[in-house]
Parts: sequence; structure tokens; C-alpha cells
Amino acid sequence: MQIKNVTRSEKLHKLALTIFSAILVICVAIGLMISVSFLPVRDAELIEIVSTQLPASGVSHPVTAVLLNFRGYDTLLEMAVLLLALIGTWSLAPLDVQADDTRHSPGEMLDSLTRLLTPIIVLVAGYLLWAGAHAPGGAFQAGALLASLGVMIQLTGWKLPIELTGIYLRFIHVCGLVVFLLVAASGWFNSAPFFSLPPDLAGILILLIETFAMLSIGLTLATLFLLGRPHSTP
Amino acid sequence: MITQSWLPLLVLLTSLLSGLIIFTLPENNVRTRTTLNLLAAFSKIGLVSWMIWHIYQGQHYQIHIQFLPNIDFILQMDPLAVMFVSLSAVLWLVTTFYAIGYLEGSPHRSRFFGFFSLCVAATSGVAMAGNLLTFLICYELLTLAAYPLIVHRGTEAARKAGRTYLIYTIGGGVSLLTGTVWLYTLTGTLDFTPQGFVQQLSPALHPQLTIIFMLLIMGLGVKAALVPLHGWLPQAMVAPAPVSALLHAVAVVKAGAFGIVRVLYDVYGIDFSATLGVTAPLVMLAAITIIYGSLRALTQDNLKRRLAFSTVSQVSYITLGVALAGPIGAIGGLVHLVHQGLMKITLFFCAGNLAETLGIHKISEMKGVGRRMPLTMTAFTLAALGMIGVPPIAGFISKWYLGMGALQSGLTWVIGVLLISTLLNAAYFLPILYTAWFDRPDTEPIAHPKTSRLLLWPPLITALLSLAAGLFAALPYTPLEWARFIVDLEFLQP
Amino acid sequence: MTIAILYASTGIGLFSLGLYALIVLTHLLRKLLAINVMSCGVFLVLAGLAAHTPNAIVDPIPHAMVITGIVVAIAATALGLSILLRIHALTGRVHLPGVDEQFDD
Amino acid sequence: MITPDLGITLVVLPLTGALLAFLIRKHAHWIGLGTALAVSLILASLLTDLVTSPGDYYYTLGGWGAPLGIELHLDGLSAFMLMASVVTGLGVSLYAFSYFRIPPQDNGKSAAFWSLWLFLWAGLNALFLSADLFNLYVTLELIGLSAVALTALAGSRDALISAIRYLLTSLLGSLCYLLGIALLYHTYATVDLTLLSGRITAQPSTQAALALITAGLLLKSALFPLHFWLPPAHGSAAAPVSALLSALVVKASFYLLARLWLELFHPIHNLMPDLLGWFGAAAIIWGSLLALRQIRLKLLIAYSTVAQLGYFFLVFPLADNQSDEMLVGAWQGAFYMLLAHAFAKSAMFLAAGNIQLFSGHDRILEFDHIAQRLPLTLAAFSLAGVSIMGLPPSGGFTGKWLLLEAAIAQERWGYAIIILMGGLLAAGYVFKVIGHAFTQAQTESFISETRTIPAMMQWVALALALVSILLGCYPAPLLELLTIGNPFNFFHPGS
Repeated sequence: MQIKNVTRSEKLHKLALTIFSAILVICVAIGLMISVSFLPVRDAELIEIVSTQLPASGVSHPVTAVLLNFRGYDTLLEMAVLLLALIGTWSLAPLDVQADDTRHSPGEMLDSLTRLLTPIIVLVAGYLLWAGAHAPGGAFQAGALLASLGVMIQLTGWKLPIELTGIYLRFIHVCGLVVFLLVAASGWFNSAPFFSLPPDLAGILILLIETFAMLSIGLTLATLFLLGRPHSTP
Repeated sequence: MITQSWLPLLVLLTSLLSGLIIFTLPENNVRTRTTLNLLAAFSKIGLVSWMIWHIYQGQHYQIHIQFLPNIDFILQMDPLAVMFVSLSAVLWLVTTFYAIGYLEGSPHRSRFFGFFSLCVAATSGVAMAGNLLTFLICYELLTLAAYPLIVHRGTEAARKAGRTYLIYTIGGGVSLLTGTVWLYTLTGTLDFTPQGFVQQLSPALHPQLTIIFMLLIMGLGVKAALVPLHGWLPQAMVAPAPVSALLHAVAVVKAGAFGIVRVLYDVYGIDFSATLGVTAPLVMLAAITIIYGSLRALTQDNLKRRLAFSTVSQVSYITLGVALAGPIGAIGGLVHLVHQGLMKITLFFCAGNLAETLGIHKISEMKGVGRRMPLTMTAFTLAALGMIGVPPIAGFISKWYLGMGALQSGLTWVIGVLLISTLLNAAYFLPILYTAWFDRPDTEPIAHPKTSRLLLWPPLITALLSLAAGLFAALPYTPLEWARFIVDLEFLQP
Repeated sequence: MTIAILYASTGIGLFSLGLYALIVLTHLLRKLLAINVMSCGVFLVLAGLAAHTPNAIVDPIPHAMVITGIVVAIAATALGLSILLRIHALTGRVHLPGVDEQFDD
Repeated sequence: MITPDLGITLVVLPLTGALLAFLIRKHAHWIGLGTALAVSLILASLLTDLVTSPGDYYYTLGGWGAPLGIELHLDGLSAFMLMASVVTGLGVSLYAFSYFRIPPQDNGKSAAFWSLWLFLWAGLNALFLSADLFNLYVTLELIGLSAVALTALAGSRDALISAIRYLLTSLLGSLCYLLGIALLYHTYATVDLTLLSGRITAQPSTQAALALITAGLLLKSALFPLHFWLPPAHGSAAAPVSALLSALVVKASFYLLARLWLELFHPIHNLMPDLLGWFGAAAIIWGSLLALRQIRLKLLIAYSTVAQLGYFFLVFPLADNQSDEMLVGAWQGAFYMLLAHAFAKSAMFLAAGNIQLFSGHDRILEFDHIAQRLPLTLAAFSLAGVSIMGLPPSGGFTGKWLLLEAAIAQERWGYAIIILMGGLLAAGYVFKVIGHAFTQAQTESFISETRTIPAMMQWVALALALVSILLGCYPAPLLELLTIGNPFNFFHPGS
């Protein structure tokens, strides 16, 4: 009898929650829709500023210019967020305490596909990185591609030798941020504000940042996946 | 002549710093602690005497420290402050001696003496506060610093007393804070000024001023143990004897009474209070407290509890005196601030001695103690007679002026109250004296008890002081003279 | 209604759906997914309205913002997943207990 | 213009420290401590600069300037918040230096703590300095995720569950904020605060953005009734982490809300200030009542944070007034209270950490024999309690005084009564703990397994508590610092 009551009240509670949240969400949705549909067409002043300043940024693709030059500070902090997530996951289950792998043997298919794709992916990643200067692409896209390669390699059961997982691996994790910080701080040597890239060197500097950022991002994402694998209960 | 001077701050710091240092001393480092305590107490007396001498010459000491935008932290030595500061300085010294003897060998002495000094520092701050904000800060500091002393014994009863104390005093603090902030939003200043600073406000604000007055008196009345806010005081007697002495005679209760004087004189101004019509209810309240406290004291068998209710009654003489709104009553009230302190501290010291030496806590156990502890009981007798108002002891002077003041203000029923209260005082003190001196003890004493000299001298000294304050009341430098001096300032200036 | 507004409205739809799922569903993985759906919605609003300009010139800045946002979302999801796995390993549960039952042992 | 360069250093230094701590795990604690000291020095010189040449500083990162680039903004308010962050941060760093080397903590945890905490610190400082809405979003995420990871660091079941709840809440909050930013950007074509404040008008999209941003930030700053995630998280994290979360993390989102309010939303609000005020009042009462009911010390402190956060939100209705002086007073009061609370609350959590470490539990009823053997810790807790209760002299009192003054002067009696009642309730829960410290019964018979507490950990807690008291002894210069650059003046009259 009592159990029945409990379940009934629980059900009621759940129903009430569902209805309440449905109403809430519908209200939110309608309100936002209205506000969006009344959105005026804004002026293009900022877009013009971007295009006038683009030559001074060192790259010709505006998104890359915004990401790595105009709003480079955002990108720096955002890479810190990525690294932070990695440290967070490591603090929960450090790499060396990872439960031993009783992994299923990789299928033939995956194995040969990986062999086939590895060089191609590396090539494409390199292209994306370089293309970022003038077309859609850049460190993030390339890094994501590298990460997918890392995931694939991990799925085949291949593991990094344990002696390489120490400081070297960690150095690759941080190299993107380190280079970024160094380049940003170089502004101070020219007695310019932080993050100032001299226009004549900006292109090379951005490429430098992006190369290391790609490595860091790729490796970090792949490592995050590694830790995301279910491990046995301790 | 007003001099910006560090001296008032120094008076505060003598006890504040010594208190802070004492906290850090290890428990068994008795010598350093004692030296430090006495050094601080003596230097405080020295500083205060130095200033009294100069104030007689017309000097006025004051220190401003910027605190909030538009409000300063002000310490000043006006005559009223001098009266309270010197009382607390002298009694602090005496109580320190007593406490050193009383607590010999008991645990947590560093904690005790630390908070003890903090209490005195806060009291000096209360006394010297130059505006209501400074007063409030020190007053609340006192609330906090007294708490560890009340619960010092750590028993269940002590903790309960501590809890009651906190509920009353923190509640009172809130009321005081509200009144203060409210007043500030109306006047834009909080500086104590003789004859008050609120009278220039427009009459439309008078209802608000009345409410503020009530809030302030409620906040202060908790510490001054005005009925019905007195509930914590009898409970707090579970604390060790030096603490009771401090609470009742020097710090906490007196701070409340002193605050009422300040509010009446330097915030509202006595004439304006009378026009506002707030003094008459205050006189009523004080009268009720006087009678109620005495009545309750009658039925107590526990000695310290009886003394506590006696305090409830006696402290209200101060309120009564100043609320009479006439110069003579004011003299009586102000001088009672000192006289009651001297007499009540004697009584508590003696009660402590009885408990410490013979283990006596109840009046019914006091049969024949007069013969076993003659010096203690002599001091007790002097103080008790003073409380009743027997001439020439100090209490008589206070009551005399109060009575005259009542006549002057045309409130003859107050005379009745004073008479009834005197009768009641006699009714609860005389039986104690009779029991102590004339009853035969139930059992023959087994061994001759010995009271340590540190416990014996303090009550004798304070008893003699209260006798002297009565005998030589007309001479200069006595409490009575100071009270006249203060009252002259309040009433006779243009 | 321009295309940009349509994109933005879709984004808001996704945001609302995600919000609903976040509140109603109790499985932690689903909650994380709901958050991801919501962030997709926000990105769609950001990027979709980039062309809501005179002559429909595309504004690059929201695109950069979206890329930044995506990386942050990935990081958050990864952190969430690893905490989730850890909870699963410790308790065998993947549902959020009520606030009250949390500290019962 | 040297001052703003120092500002960005306050972000770069902890960031570098975090990277180093990640790389050189073995010496992470030394790196962390070194960073903390360096950051403190830089803050000191920044404050000196700001006080000697007061003003409203802007720093264009990369030299682009708004609206293209990102600008940092340094005025009295941000300096004040930086001070809160750096002083608390230094204290907690000193504490953690010892805490994470006590045996049950392994080195891996220590290294992770230092990196995460330095990231958090960088995020906080970046947030206090930023004048760019999208950049603020990134800093919010940096703060939120590192706070979550730090909570999970304790590793217990409770900690993990509260961490994921915290994560979901924090992400929901940031997403609402980001959507609001998206709407604002697409309406006004800029995310720069200063530019936006000049362009903002009451439009549907702006109203929606206002609602979204406010809701998101309220969720992050745990205003009643959105506080559900806070007590478990703050109650189950490791002591130094709890201190950081309570002292700084929730304040960051409050600061952001206040800042946006001051710069953007004030002209277009309608019912919002009173709504926030009501929630704040409810938070004070509800949080205090729940704190009174707790049997575990850390949860009690956490609920006290919920209550104290309520005070800060009272400023919205109290400063919603035309008289300039009154308005500045109310803001000063709220922020002064915030500063005092940061120090006092971190001291409390650190003291609670000492007690927990010493005895292995934090059940309040069994404190008798613990408290007397940790006199410094007890002193720290009591002094911090004085500030939390708002009794003079303490920073909490000064803040309360100013808020109360604003409330009474505007005859908002309801708020005045709430402020006073909150103080009474706080006294109730603080003395509930302190009362146990004076019991003298059976000290000997109860000695269970205890651990010695490093002196550093006791002194740090005491020092933070003392600072919160000292704030109340001489508040004038800090109150003046707050008004440098006129942050509380909505309309930026003549720069």
C-alpha cells in the first residue's frame, strides 16, 4: 500500500516536473523566437573594419585573423580551457594508474584502414594548417583531424610506449600554449601591448603558433579520448 | 582647548595590546602574564590620572581617525568619559589582583586574562567614544569579549548562560544598530555634543526620533538590565567571581547604563528629551526595574543570584537619576555609576571568597561565617550597608541626591520608590548580615580556613574606597565632584 | 523571414529542446548530451545570424567565436564524461541522486 | 601606461605557472607558491600605481582596440576584486602548500591541484579585467571548468556527484550567457562593453539578452532558489578548494552581473532590481535557516555562503535610486561586504579543513575536545564568524552598515529588517559552532586518532580571518579605492 503511494506520488511529481519544464521551455522558446525575428539588420561597420585591418593581420582569411590576431587572447584562454579539461580528467584517473587494457583485438578492417589513412590524414592536416592563412582551415580543424587519427590508432590497440608518456608527452600537450604565450609576450619587447604581432612578421608568427597549437590540440583531444575509455572498477 | 592627541587611543591600547599578547602566552607562563597584566593596569591608571589633571586645567583630549565616508572613529576624554574610564581603570587593577589569586592553578588562564583585558579595552572605548558609531563598535566588542568569560567554566550551565546572554545582547545590538543608522540618515552626524544634536530637526521628524530613542534604549537597556531585558544577568552569575565582579561593576552592565546617559545627554540632550516626552516613561521603567529587582532579590537563596538581582535594581538608579531631567537627580545618578561599582564589586569579591574558601554558595549556609572570615565579612557588611544607603557610606550620597532630584523635578512618587527600594534593600541584605555575624554555625568548623591575601585585599580596598567616597564626598577629586562638574556642563551652558 | 533568421530560430529550437531534456532526463549521459544540443543551438544562432547584414556580407567574427565555443564545449564534455565514468565506477549508478539523499551512507 | 600591462601580467603569470606545474609535476607546489608570491607583488605595484594616479584605464590587447580587438579595463572596482582574488589566493596557496603534502594526498593530486588552481586564478583575474563580453564568456568557462575539476579532485563519491551537478549547472549558466551575448552582438555588432553601453536601447532582443544573461549569471552565483548545487559542492570538496569556491568563484559571476548591470542594463531594466532583491532576501533567510540545521561543519559554512550571497543582491534594489551619494554608498557596502566575506569565508573553510584533518570528521556536536586543542584554528573560525555576523569591528560590519544606511534612508524597511535578521541568524549558526569550543568536560577520555596540523595551515586561516576583521578597523582607503574611475556612475559623465 505504502509502496504504491510512494510510486504514485513519485509519478505525480515527475509529471508535474515534465509539465512545468515544458511550459517553461515553451515560454523561453517563444520569447526568444520573437526577439530574434524582430532583430534588425545591423550595420556592417565591424565587418568593414575587419576587412580594412586584414592586411595588417598577417593572414588573408578573416576568421583566422580574428582567431589568432584580433581576438587572439580569447583563443589563448580557450586553449587553456582545453588543457584544463585534460588535467581534470587526469586528476580523476591518472594515465599511469589507468586500468590495464583488456582490449578486444582490432578487426582486420580497422587495422588496414588505419594503415591506409594515417599518411593521408597527416597530409590533410598539414594542408588544412597551411590553408588556414587564406581559406577555411587552421589549427583547430587540423588538430581535430589529428585527434581523429589518434583515436583510430588507439582503437586498433596500439599504445604509446610507457617511457614516452612522461614529460615529453606533456610537453607536446603544452607546446601550443607556450608558443602562443611567448609570441604574445614578444609584443612587450617592442614596447607594444601584449599580443601585438608586428605586421611584417605576423604571418610567420601565426603559422608558428598554429603549428604547435595543432599538435597540442590533436594530442590533447586524443588523450581525452583515451581516458574516456571505460576502465574496470577499482 | 582641544588637542588632537594619541592619549585616549593609548588608554585603549594599554588593555587591548596586553590582552592580545596574553593570548599568545603559554598556559604556565604565570610570571610574564602577571607582570604584563599589572603593568598594563598600572600604566592605564597612570595615563588616566595624567589626563584628569590636565582636564582640570581645561585641556580636552580627542582623536579622530577617518572611518567611513563622513563618519570618523573618535575617542575623546570629556568629563563623563573620565568618570567611567577612571572607574574602570581602578577596578580593573583591583580585579586583576583578585583574579590572579582566584584562578591560581585553574586551566585556560591565558584565555581568561586575554578576554578580560579585551573587556576592559572595550569598556574604555565605550567610555571614551566620541560618537555613536565608535560607541556602537566598542559596545559590540564588549558583547563579544564578555562571552568567553561567561562560559569560561565550560559547564552545561555556563553554556546555557552564555547562550541566553548572546540572545539578549546580540538582539540588543541589532536594536542599537538600527537606531544608530536611522539617526544617522536623519542627522548626517553622530558626534556626541553636549545638549544633544538632534533638536534642530524639524518637528515632523519627532515621531521618528521617539522611535529611534526607543530602539537605542532597548539596545542599551539589555546591558543595563532594565526590566524586561534583564533575563541574562542572573543567569550569568555562573561565571567565576572575578567575571561577575567585572560584569556587574565595571564593564557590561555599566556600559549599558553609561550608554543611556550618553544618549540622554549628548545625543538627544536632556532638555530636548524632556520636550519629546521620552524621559517620563524612562523614569517609570527605571522605577519598575528598581522595585522588581529588589523583590526578586528577596527570594533568592543563592548568594550570587541575590546580588545579581540587586544589581538589576541598583543600576537603574543611574537611569532614574539622569532621566529625572534635573541637575540634582543627574548628580545622584552619575555618582551612583561609581558608587554602585565600588560597592557591588566588593560584594562579589566577598561572595567569591566565601565560595572559594568555605565552598559556600547559599545564604542558608552562611551561618556564623563572620567569625570564620572576619575581614571578608567586614568588607561585605560595609558594602551591603552602603547599598542600603546607610550614611556615611557612598550609597547614601547617591540616594540623597536622587531623592532631592526627584523633589526638584516634582516627581514625589519617585521618593516613594526610593523609600520602598531602600526598605527592600535592607530586607534582603540585613538577614545576610545577621546570619553571618550572629547565627551559630550548624557544624563546628573542622579546620581554620585561610583566604589568600590576593583574595582578601581587593574587597577590603574597594570597601574602604566606598566608605571614603561617602565620607569625603565634599572634597575635590571625588566622584561627587566629578558628577557636579559633568552636570554643570550639561545643564548650565548656554 | 530571411534564411539567417530561419537558422537562428532553428538554433533557438535546439536550445529549448536541450533545455527541456536537461531538466527532465535523469541519466547523466543524456544530460550531457542535452547540454551539447543546447550549445549547438547557441552556435547556430551565433553563426546563422552572421549573414544578417546589409547585402548579406558574412561577418567572420561570429565564426571565430563559434570555433572558440566548440573547443570549450568539447573540453567541458570530456571533463563531464570522465567524471561520469568515475561515478559509475564508484557507485554503479549514472543517475543524479536528489540533493537530500546525497549524504546518506 | 604601465598599469594595465601589470593587469595582463596578473593573467599571464598564473597561466604560465599552471603550465609549469603541469610540466614539472614533482615541484608543482614550489611553482605554485612562487607564482602566488609573484602575483601578489604585481598586484601590490598595480594598486600603488592606481592609487597614485587614479583613473579609468583601458588596455588594447594586440593594439587593435574595440570593436575589433579585445580591451582590458582597470578601474577601482576591478582592482578591488583583483585584490580579493589575490589576497585570498595567496592565503589559500600557502595553505595548500602544506595541505597537499600531508600523507593521504598523493603527489599526482598535488600537481593537479596546482595546475587547476592556477588556471582558475588566471580565469578570475582575466574576468575582473575584461571589458569584452565574449572574452568574459571564455573566462567564465575557464573558471567554471577548473572549479568543477577542483571539486572532483577530492575523489569521494559525494564530491564527484556534486562536481557533475556543478558542471551541468555551470554549463547551463554559461550557455544562457553566451546566447545572450549572441543576441547582443547581432543587434549592436560589438561585444565591447564600453561601446555597447553607448549603443544599447530597449529592444526585444536586448530584453531577451538581459533576461538570459541575468539568469545564467544568477545560476552561476547560486542565488536562491538556484543555489541547489552550491552546498554539496562546497561541502564535499577539499578544504582549500572549498575556500576558493566560496570566496572567489561565486563572487566572480556576481561581479560580472553587477558590472553588466552598471554599464549596460541599468537604462533598460524594468522590474528586475526588485526581483533580485527579493530573491536575495529569501536567500538570506533560507540559507541561514538551513545553516542552522546542519550537523556537519562544512555544510554549515556552505549554506552560510548561500545566505551571504543574498546580501550582495540587495544592492540592486537599494542602488536603484537617483541620488548619487546613496547609490555609491549601497554599491560600496555590497562590495565591501563581498571582500570581507571572501576573506572570512575562506578562513572558515580553511579552519574547517584543519578540524577535519585533525579529527577525521567535521560533525559539530563532537567538537568539544577538538577545538580546544587547535586554539589558532578556533580563533580563526571565531574571528571569521564575527565578520560573517557583521558585528563590529569587522569588514562585514562596515558593509552591513552601508547597506543598512541605504535601506533606511530610502525607507525600505523590509530590506532593513532582512539585513538585521540575517545578522541575528548568522550569530545563531556561528555560535552554534563556537559554543562547543568552551566545554571543559572530558578532554582526556576522548582522545581518538588525531593528526598534527602544520603550523602554516593554522596561521594562514588565522591571518585571513584577521584581515577580514582589520578591514573593519580602517575601511576609508579601501572604500575610496572602490570609487576610482567612477565605476558606479551609470552614465559616465565626462571622462
